[in-house]
Amino acid sequence: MKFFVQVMPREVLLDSEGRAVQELLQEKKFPVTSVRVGKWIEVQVDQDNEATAKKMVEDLAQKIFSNPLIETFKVFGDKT
Amino acid sequence: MKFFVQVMPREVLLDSEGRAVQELLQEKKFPVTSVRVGKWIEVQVDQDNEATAKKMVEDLAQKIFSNPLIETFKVFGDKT
Amino acid sequence: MSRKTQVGVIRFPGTNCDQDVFSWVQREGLNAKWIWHRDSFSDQEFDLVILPGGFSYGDYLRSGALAAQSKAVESLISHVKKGRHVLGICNGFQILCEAKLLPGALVTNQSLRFQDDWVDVRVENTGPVCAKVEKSQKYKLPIAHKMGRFFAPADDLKKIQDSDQVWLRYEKNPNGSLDNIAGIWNAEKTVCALMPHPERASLEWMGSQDGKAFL
Amino acid sequence: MIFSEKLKKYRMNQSEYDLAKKLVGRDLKEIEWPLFSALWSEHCSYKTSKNHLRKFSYRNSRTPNIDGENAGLVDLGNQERIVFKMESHNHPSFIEPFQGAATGVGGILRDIFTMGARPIALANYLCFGEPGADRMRDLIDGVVKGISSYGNCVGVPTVTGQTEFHPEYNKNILVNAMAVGLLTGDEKLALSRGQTAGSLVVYVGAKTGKDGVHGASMASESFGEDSEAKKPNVQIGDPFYEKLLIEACLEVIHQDLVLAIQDMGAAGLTSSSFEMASKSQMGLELRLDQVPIRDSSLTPEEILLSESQERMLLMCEPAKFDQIQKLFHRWGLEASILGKVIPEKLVKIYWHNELLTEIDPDLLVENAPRYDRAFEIPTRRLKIEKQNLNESQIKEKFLSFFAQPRFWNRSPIYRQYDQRVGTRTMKDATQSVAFLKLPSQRELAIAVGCRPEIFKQDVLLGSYDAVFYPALQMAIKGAKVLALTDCLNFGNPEKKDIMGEFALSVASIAEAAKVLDAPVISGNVSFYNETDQKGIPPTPAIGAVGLREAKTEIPSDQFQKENLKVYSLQIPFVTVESNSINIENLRKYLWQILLLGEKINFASSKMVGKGGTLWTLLQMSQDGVGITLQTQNIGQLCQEDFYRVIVAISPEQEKQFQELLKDGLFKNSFELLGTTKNNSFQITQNLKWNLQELRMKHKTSAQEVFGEFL
Ligand SMILES: Nc1ncnc2c1ncn2[C@@H]1O[C@H](COP(=O)(O)OP(=O)(O)O)[C@@H](O)[C@H]1O
Ligand SMILES: [Mg+2]
Repeated sequence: MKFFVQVMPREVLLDSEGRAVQELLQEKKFPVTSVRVGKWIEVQVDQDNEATAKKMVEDLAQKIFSNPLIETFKVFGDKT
Repeated sequence: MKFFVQVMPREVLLDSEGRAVQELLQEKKFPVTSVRVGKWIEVQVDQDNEATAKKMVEDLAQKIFSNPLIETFKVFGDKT
Repeated sequence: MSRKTQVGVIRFPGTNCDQDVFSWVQREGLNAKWIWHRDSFSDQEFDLVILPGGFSYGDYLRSGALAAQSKAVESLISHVKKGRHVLGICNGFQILCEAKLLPGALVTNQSLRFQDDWVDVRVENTGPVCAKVEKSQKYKLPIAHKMGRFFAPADDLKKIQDSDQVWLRYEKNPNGSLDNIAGIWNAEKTVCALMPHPERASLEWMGSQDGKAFL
Repeated sequence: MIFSEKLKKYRMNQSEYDLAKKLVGRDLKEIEWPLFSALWSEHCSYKTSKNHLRKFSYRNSRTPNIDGENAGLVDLGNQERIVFKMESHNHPSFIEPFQGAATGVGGILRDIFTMGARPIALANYLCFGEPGADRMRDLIDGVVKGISSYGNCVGVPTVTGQTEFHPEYNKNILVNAMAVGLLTGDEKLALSRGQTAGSLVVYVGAKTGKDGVHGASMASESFGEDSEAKKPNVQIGDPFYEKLLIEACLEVIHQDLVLAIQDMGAAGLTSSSFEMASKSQMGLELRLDQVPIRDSSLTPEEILLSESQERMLLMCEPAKFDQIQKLFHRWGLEASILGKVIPEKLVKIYWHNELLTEIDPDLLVENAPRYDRAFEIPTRRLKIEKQNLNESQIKEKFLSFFAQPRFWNRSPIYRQYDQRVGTRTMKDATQSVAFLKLPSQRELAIAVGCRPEIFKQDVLLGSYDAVFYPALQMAIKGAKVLALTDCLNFGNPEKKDIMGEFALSVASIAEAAKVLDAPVISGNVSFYNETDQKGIPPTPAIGAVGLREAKTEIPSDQFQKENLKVYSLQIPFVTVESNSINIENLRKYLWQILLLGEKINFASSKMVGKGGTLWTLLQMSQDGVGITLQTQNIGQLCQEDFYRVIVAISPEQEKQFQELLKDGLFKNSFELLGTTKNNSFQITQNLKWNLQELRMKHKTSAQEVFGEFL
């Protein structure tokens, strides 16, 4: 069973990479007003029960994949 | 107009970050069979024509957000 | 009879300042012992545990995030509960934040680059760890990191400031650290960490000996 | 596939195929094509260079002959031995700068720790094109980040290097990395031979993927129309894994668990297994289906040719395998048995019990073709014209330097490298020579050399200079050069003039090395640095290692104190007066400098380099203490002399210094330039600058590429 975890920096201040890309694009005159860069994590789980699996991925996302001080996360199932 | 770009390490190449995370989770006995780590980029575009905007984001995704030698990307619109 | 201070040095996969720190501890006349990341240790064993710098787990996901999940860090939490001391250096600082033994987080330098520099840090508040370090004094130490920019949400930062948890400040901010912070304490003043490397400034020929005061 | 297409795919020519066929005694089987292709490639076989490289055979008592091993060895005495080598990763870095440079560092490190030596330092030699050239900014930034990310993470300090910018590298950049390793006490030196029949063949490290398949033969061709098609070969490095591999390999070697070990570099498993078999004149059984793979679609051919990173092949007694495996597990790594060593000199390759081929390893290794390519020795000679500039010309020239990439500040490069991990670094990349503290408290010097702008005009002089310049840089710091490594970067050797440049460089470097008693103990050749028929200038980069035993402080490149007397000493190597080259004579001067340094404490010292004396003085003033010149001889201040040394000494030692000079080789060629002074950069009454402003101007000079990272 496959899950996806999206992790985004909480504040603009924390998104150095996003800001750097944004500045670069604006300097090059692209009509881009904002760029934010986060992570996309694909997790393949060996577990039949979808609810249990999702619970585990959410747990991992909260404890390991993201740091709540600086990031937010969302977990998606394969269908969503 | 907002777009999302998902950037993932190319399948055939090594995803060193994914490997490290996967091995740690497996050592900790999580029922996880594979982890892959990529990027998720949100781009806000100042452009009314959706097709033009999307074309531009696809271009950026190819040239700036990803390195086609080692990564693949997908562009999503706000609705998808 | 005073016994020699027992110092444990944790090695994670990817730690690369382990030997440097170990030798430094021995040179300063203390007893050094390795702690392997997969092992637990007793909360009676060490007076001080040091988490050295490096790239534990390759700095993947976020620096320190994966190491914070280790057995050794589980034991470290009990060690801290017993009031025993901990010093984190560079990646050790990052791990302590990820393990929630210290407030805040370390994010990518403003330059988005790895930086190898000499910096001067000023001591703001002292405590029982690294007790030889003197308040208001300046120390010349090298930094070498890509994720050394201290960050904490506004409330947390205020708490850190108000409860004298700021340990060291950069004289000249090299990486965009909030409030020029180079090192902090936990609220109990038993755990401290800094981004610069005192062990790399502990002999005459290294370019500075100011790091000696940190043991 | 028709035969001619096959030749093309495997990058062999008809006569090579005919030779292979003759050796094997029949047409090649499918699986043998990739084997011959890889092992007979220029990159693996040195088929063009081997006959010339014999000139580097000179050895002395410190340098035991262990030719054919992964790196050369120098015995420093006091139970300290070092191994070092330099290697190119030019082609991969041009295709993908970050991964190309990173895996270059990873590869050279494996050459070092495979011998049981702990890597203690990295250096690099980089040649870029004009920053404005197509892709160049990204190439520069990517290469530096790649080196930085890999070296820093594995925990080996990058302590020195050299960076050149020249339009002739616009389409062929050079990325050469050097690594130095240390063996202390009775730590075992590991070799790639020594296995006995019945030993197990063990694969350790990362799993095999499709990355880098055909990499070796690709690096043996020029870039041209179809380089787009070569893209999918990118290798991905993982420094974290390499760090684990270093620790695990050093442990198994030092616990005497392995008989032989070799990294999987170019042409991966093929080259390591065949070379190990050939060197020990024994055979192997190799079960390709036992190779740990990342991707189940891998074919036997791909497994043989994959250049996936961070993998090693070792041989051990069967009884020791369990211990090895346990140790690797401790570091989170796998060890898998691929087969065993057999007495018959045959490599037998199996795929799920099917014998794909059995072949004598010597046919692929020892019997690779050798080419005595035609060459024409270049005769061009540097014409040195004596400058005689007046004040305003000096000013104009000096100020023009700041804008030229050649004069850019390199600190945005080396500040991205961890220069101090390992706590051995005494002198970092702010100095022209890096120094590391050895356990015996002696000091190890490392410098790289090769100035392509000289090679363009004079290959002979350039080659001597590539050796002597770093040797002199060491001498003025009190260190004696001990041994050299090289990375010979050239264009297409099938062209007579290029081959001539190569032949002359090798011969002259070998000659200079012998004169200095500093053997060339290891090296690497990179040909085909050519795009659309246009090649690079000859660029044989040299890595030099030296030793300093003095108890005194190492002279700094920069002035540290006011009121020091600053002298210049001219070595008549190629002088304006006589356009002659005499390297025997040069050695005498080098010794004289070493002797002077034993009697007089040079507070600061630096060799005059690009931009002549004036620019060198500016570099020496970078810490804020500058100079007020007294000399009236300013006409040649911007002349790039071969060679001029600048030293600063205390006024108390001035008299003794002068006497020593008058009694020696420098009696007619020394001069007092001036006195050090805070914040001053004064040439004459009319020609002076605010040093602070000049320093700032220099500091920010590379902004165009590195932004505001100062
Ligand atoms: N690629 C590199 N890697 C590490 N250090 C470098 C590199 N390129 C240049 N350096 C360092 O920068 C310093 C200054 O270089 P350069 O401007 O060429 O002056 P110098 O004439 O002293 O060699 C050198 O001492 C060298 O150690
Ligand atoms: Mg130099």
